[in-house]
Amino acid sequence: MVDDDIQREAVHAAIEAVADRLVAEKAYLTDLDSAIGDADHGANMSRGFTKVADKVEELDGDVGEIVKTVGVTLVSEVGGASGPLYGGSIMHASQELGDGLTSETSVAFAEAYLDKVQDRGNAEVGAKTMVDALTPAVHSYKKAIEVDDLPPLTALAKAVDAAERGVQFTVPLRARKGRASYLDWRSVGHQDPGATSTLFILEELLAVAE
Amino acid sequence: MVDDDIQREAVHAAIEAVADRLVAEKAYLTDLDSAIGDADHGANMSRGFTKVADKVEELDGDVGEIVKTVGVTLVSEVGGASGPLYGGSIMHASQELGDGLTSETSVAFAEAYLDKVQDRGNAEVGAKTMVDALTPAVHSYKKAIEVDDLPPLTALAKAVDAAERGVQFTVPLRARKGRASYLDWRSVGHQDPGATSTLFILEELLAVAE
Amino acid sequence: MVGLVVVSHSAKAAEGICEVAAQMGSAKAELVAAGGEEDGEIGTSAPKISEAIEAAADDDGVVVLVDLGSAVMNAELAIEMLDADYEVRIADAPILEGTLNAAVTAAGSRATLESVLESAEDAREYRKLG
Amino acid sequence: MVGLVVVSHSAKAAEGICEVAAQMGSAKAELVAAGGEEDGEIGTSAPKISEAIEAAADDDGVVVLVDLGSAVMNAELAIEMLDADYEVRIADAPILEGTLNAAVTAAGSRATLESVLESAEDAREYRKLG
Ligand SMILES: Nc1ncnc2c1ncn2[C@@H]1O[C@H](COP(=O)(O)OP(=O)(O)O)[C@@H](O)[C@H]1O
Ligand SMILES: Nc1ncnc2c1ncn2[C@@H]1O[C@H](COP(=O)(O)OP(=O)(O)O)[C@@H](O)[C@H]1O
Ligand SMILES: [Mg+2]
Ligand SMILES: [Mg+2]
Ligand SMILES: [Mg+2]
Ligand SMILES: [Mg+2]
Repeated sequence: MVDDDIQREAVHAAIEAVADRLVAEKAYLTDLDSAIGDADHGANMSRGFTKVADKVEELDGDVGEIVKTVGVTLVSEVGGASGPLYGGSIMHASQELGDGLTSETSVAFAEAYLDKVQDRGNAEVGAKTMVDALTPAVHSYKKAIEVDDLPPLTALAKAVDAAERGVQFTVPLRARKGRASYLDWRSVGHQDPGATSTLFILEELLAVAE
Repeated sequence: MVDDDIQREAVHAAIEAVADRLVAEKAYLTDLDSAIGDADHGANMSRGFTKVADKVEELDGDVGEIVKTVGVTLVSEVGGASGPLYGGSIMHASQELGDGLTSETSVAFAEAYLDKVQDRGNAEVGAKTMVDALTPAVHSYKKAIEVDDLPPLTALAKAVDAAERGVQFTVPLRARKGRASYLDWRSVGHQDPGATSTLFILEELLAVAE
Repeated sequence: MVGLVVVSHSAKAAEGICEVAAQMGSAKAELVAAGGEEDGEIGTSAPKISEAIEAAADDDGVVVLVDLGSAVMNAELAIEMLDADYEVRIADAPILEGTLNAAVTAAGSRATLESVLESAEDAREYRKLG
Repeated sequence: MVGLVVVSHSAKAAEGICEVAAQMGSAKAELVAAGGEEDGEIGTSAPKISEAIEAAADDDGVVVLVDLGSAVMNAELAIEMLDADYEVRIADAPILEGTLNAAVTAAGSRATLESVLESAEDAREYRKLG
């Protein structure tokens, strides 16, 4: 386990990178959400993570506490489905980081996060939601670390690759959960915004880890 | 058939008497409606008929036209159930007064009015609504004139007596239509506001006729 | 496009329901709120509903969503008073949920009066939990 | 008394639904609107819902009425965050119709959390026509 300060710095850097990326992708995410939703996913994610970056700058608790604050902040800043899904699940999974960030706790975090998203949203894989990017990403990450004994960086690269496929997989699907499900067949052919923002976040985590 | 001017005057007098009575009974009707409704039947009826009295003062069309205006005015002034029920049914039944006010047209008016109230509100007798006062009143009036050949004044007195029983009959009933039906069993033991205002109107018609 | 009219006893509720429905999907349905009495009091108003129907209407007709029983009566009366040459139908549907469904369907390119009405009434089966 | 919280994506809709429900019967239910995001935008807010639940609560518990799926998620989150010592239940009911039913039941002297929840959910069967 690396030093506390180094961990804290890494988390801060990751949060900043994620916030910057989501601000940069605001228009793109909004476009995706305007096709099959209410055109606010870009605003939700960029506003939410900008507030998170502000909030977290001042914090100097341990990694678990910082990540918990990320969740709490998203929950109060983001009023759409992504608020409780991202924010509530990060809050919940932050418990797994009590011993700091290790390859074991990162797997536990990822699993707890996925569980909570599924539990909260009740979406199966194939319902055209963030779950379609998240599930293969978490499965790949866990397998890479626990079965193949790969270093976290390699595992994370596999997770990004898996999430990317998940995002592509959402395009031809009919939405069964969330706002897009109201469009029923008309949702087919459109890429899911939440799966896309999930991919962007993982890409930034990878970039920072590298 | 009496002279047009005399008819018009009689109708004007009746409308004024009804308006005065409903203004006088405003608090009472509101009390009844506050027990099993939304406490606005007094305001609805007094406001509605006050506007009717104002509007009708200026009119000098035939009786059918005046009565139609009564209905139209109630429809635009009264936003509760009593607006469409009283106003819409008066509008509809006014067609029967094309030949002026005779004992025949008055029966036709009464029947058309009852039909429209039942048609619009879908309430059977016993649902604890104005229908419970109106039905026996119209039946008594028609029978008195068409079967017993009684003079209209006597027939109207019988109608008032029947409506009075109808009002009493609503007290022990459970409401099945209108707002009061939400209270279900808790509506038992309360007198229906709309049946009561129906009685008051008939009482005034009788008083003016006398 | 099939027009939609939302009739609630509360002007705020009718407008708010239209707000939520206006956010469904990219294509926009024609949504008109007709809540409260003429003077804004709690209640419904047949003339106000008539106006809203006319504002929402084109040749494809209008579907009316209502909250309570007396809203149904005033909506029926409004329809009779209009005597329009397009069809107007009242949906037997929960008002908010029916409006959302209907808005999405009405914005679709193959919408008909029947399909919009049906989707509004399908909202009766809509479950929120589990 | 069982408290009621109305959670809609629109602040106006939540307030308007409370207005309509406040007119049902003479006894008054405890009704709190929790519509929109913190800043009034269309959406829902877990912290806002938590506050509304606390404002509506007493020992008999709280029933929460919601409009869309993400309102359910935020309501669940709000309940978890509160971790209250009274019961809070989300009704699987159409929001306006369920609130009216629940308000009437909650105002009754023999109301329980179960009976209020059940009456809210009975609103799924409520038909407006015929
Ligand atoms: N029940 C659900 N389970 C998982 N993900 C969901 C669910 N509902 C919505 N989402 C995700 O949330 C995204 C939309 O987020 P956002 O636009 O911020 O919220 P809203 O739909 O409330 O406006 C969708 O693209 C989808 O990935
Ligand atoms: N479906 C109906 N059929 C017949 N009469 C009805 C019906 N619904 C309500 N009423 C009558 O209307 C009266 C209430 O009128 P009012 O208080 O003016 O309207 P609201 O109930 O909309 O506030 C009731 O007392 C009842 O007599
Ligand atoms: Mg959205
Ligand atoms: Mg949204
Ligand atoms: Mg009333
Ligand atoms: Mg009223």
